[in-house]
Amino acid sequence: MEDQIMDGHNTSGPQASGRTENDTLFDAPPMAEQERMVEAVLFASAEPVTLRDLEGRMPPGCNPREALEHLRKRYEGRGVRVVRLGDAWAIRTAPDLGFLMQKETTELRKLSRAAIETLAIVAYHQPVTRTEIEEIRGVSVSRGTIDQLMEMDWIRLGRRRMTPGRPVTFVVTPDFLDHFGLESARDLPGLKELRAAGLLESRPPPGAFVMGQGDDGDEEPEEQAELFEE
Amino acid sequence: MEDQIMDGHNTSGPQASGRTENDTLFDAPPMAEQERMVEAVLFASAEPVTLRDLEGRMPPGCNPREALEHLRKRYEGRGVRVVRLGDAWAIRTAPDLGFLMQKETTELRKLSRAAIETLAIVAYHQPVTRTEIEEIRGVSVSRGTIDQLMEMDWIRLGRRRMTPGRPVTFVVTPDFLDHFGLESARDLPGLKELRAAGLLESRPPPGAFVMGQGDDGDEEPEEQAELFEE
Amino acid sequence: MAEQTLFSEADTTVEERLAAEALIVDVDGFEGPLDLLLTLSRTQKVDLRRISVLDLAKQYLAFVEKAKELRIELAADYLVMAAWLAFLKSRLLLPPDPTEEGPSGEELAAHLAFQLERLQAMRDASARLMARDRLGRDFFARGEEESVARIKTVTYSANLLDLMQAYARIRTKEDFRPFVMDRDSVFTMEEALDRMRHLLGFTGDWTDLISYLPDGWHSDPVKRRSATAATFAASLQLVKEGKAELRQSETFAPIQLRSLDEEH
Repeated sequence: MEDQIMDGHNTSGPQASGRTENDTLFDAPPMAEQERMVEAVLFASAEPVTLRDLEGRMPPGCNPREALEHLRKRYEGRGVRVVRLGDAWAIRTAPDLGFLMQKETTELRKLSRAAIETLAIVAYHQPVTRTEIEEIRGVSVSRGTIDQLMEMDWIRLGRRRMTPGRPVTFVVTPDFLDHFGLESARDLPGLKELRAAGLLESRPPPGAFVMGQGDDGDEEPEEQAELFEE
Repeated sequence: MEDQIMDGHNTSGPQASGRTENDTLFDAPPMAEQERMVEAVLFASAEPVTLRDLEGRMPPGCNPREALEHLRKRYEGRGVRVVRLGDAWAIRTAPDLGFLMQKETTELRKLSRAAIETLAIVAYHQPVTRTEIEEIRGVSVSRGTIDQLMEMDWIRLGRRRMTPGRPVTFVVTPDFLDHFGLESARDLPGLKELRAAGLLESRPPPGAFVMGQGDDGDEEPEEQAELFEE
Repeated sequence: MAEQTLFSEADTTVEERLAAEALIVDVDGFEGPLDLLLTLSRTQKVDLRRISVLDLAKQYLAFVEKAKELRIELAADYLVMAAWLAFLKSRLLLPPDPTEEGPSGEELAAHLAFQLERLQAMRDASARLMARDRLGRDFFARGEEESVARIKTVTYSANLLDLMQAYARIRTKEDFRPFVMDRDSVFTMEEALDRMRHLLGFTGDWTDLISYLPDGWHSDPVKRRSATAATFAASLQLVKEGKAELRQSETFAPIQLRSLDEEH
């Protein structure tokens, strides 16, 4: 008891014990308040909480067992329940609503370097052909990388280029914009801005291209604009 | 339940289409049930859940917005609260119970004065360009400051300003709202007073004597208004 | 008057003088001239909307003067602001010149006052913002996220920074490529020296330097230039070593070389 109450400053013995007695004389918070406390702790804790742990956290004189009982009753029939797991307690979703929880089990994986680079090129240069991506990256782009990005619905096929062979082009999708918090791909900062933000350490090669217009100056801006409107 | 989950994956044609038609024929669950669903989903997730996400997860015909309103009322004065953050909703513990949560407290990253001021300027003046931030602070924004705020996911790129140079703008994120317990950027403390006092205007300096002038002095007030209104 | 409370050493208390010095020495602690002006404006003890910009300009100029006296290096921004304020001061004091173009002193002063008020407002706003109840400190998110159904969806994480950095990496790859000289058309001085040491013994009398150029390095101008330079430098080295001597009859005349080595 004493440790919880005391603020850590060790005062002399008799005084301290005197205070302990005083503290126990304070009224414990009302049960409704205790219930609130238990509710907040169970919610925020990463693990089921034991009664002892609750006692340790709550002000002196509290009765977490009783508060838990009230809370458990309150949640009966609700979307979540207060459940006992061994000697610990937790809030869990009602089993009949488990079907709603599917999204919680996604596994996060880091996108490969090839994929993120390819994605960046599509975002900055769209519409862009596979050959152009390879030219910019300086290495060939594996079929799998493009497939993966398309499967993730971050890039999709754009219009065919009106050049010999009529190659397909790639553009980014609304999902992509959504994921990266962009209003449009045109909002991506250019090299100059990246440098200003400290994301780029080196200086541009002479005559470096300026973002937006890209090195494929033959792209009509209308085409790009059009792509984003739909 | 499984069926809903499977929606994305194309199962055999006729079956799938048959189900879709059936689904729309089902009555939506009663509101009390919808409230339970929303409750379960919000409880299960640490991140705010968007209205759209809720709609996607709940059976067809549901009205999560209304269910959320019921739920919010239900939790008024309790140990946890239903809070709105822009388009998203979350359950958070009541601030007055923070003292119980020492265990959960995360070390808040110490921000420099420059970073804090820059953050406030983005929040109150959004969408705002880098030049405007510099004009308000009277000093240039250091390389790392914007970068750091973006990394923390408190600010993000907004729309490009439709002025010469098409500078990028910055706006605050839902994470920012979540962190500071704001429903929307309109709920920033003192926003109305500041606007009434004209202190959120980007007034061009008179004449040629421009201190730290921006290339994009001409602000479109509509744009800002739009952002705060919706 | 205001600047007196800051700087005059005659009738001020020790505390005031210390404060004034602290202000000056701590000039690095200010985030630029606007921040300094805001601090100075507090000595006026009035609402920022009713501030006397003229007094403020005087204070600032006095500050800059004092800093110069104390030999404190002021950043260029501070001096630019000082020049501007001096101009503003003269505009505010002198009767308006009807022939002069541009905004009036009052307009400029009003804008400066606006800038100060706006900066102060943002400072107050950021303080209020940071004082709010904050996630992870005052209120908390769900501690234990639930995963019920076992449907494994793989989500790939990548944020905007990753994307922009990847792009920056590709676009600047060239910058990081190690610098490689075009070795094909470069004849080094070492090579020239080597060659000449061998040849020197065989040439008894004055010989045109150009004849020492290696075969195949005469026609291509790039190669010829490099070989000539290297051979010339090598010949200087040989002269320095006392193994050869050089002569040139007049400007732009052919340079000639002969061995000094007695044994050859």
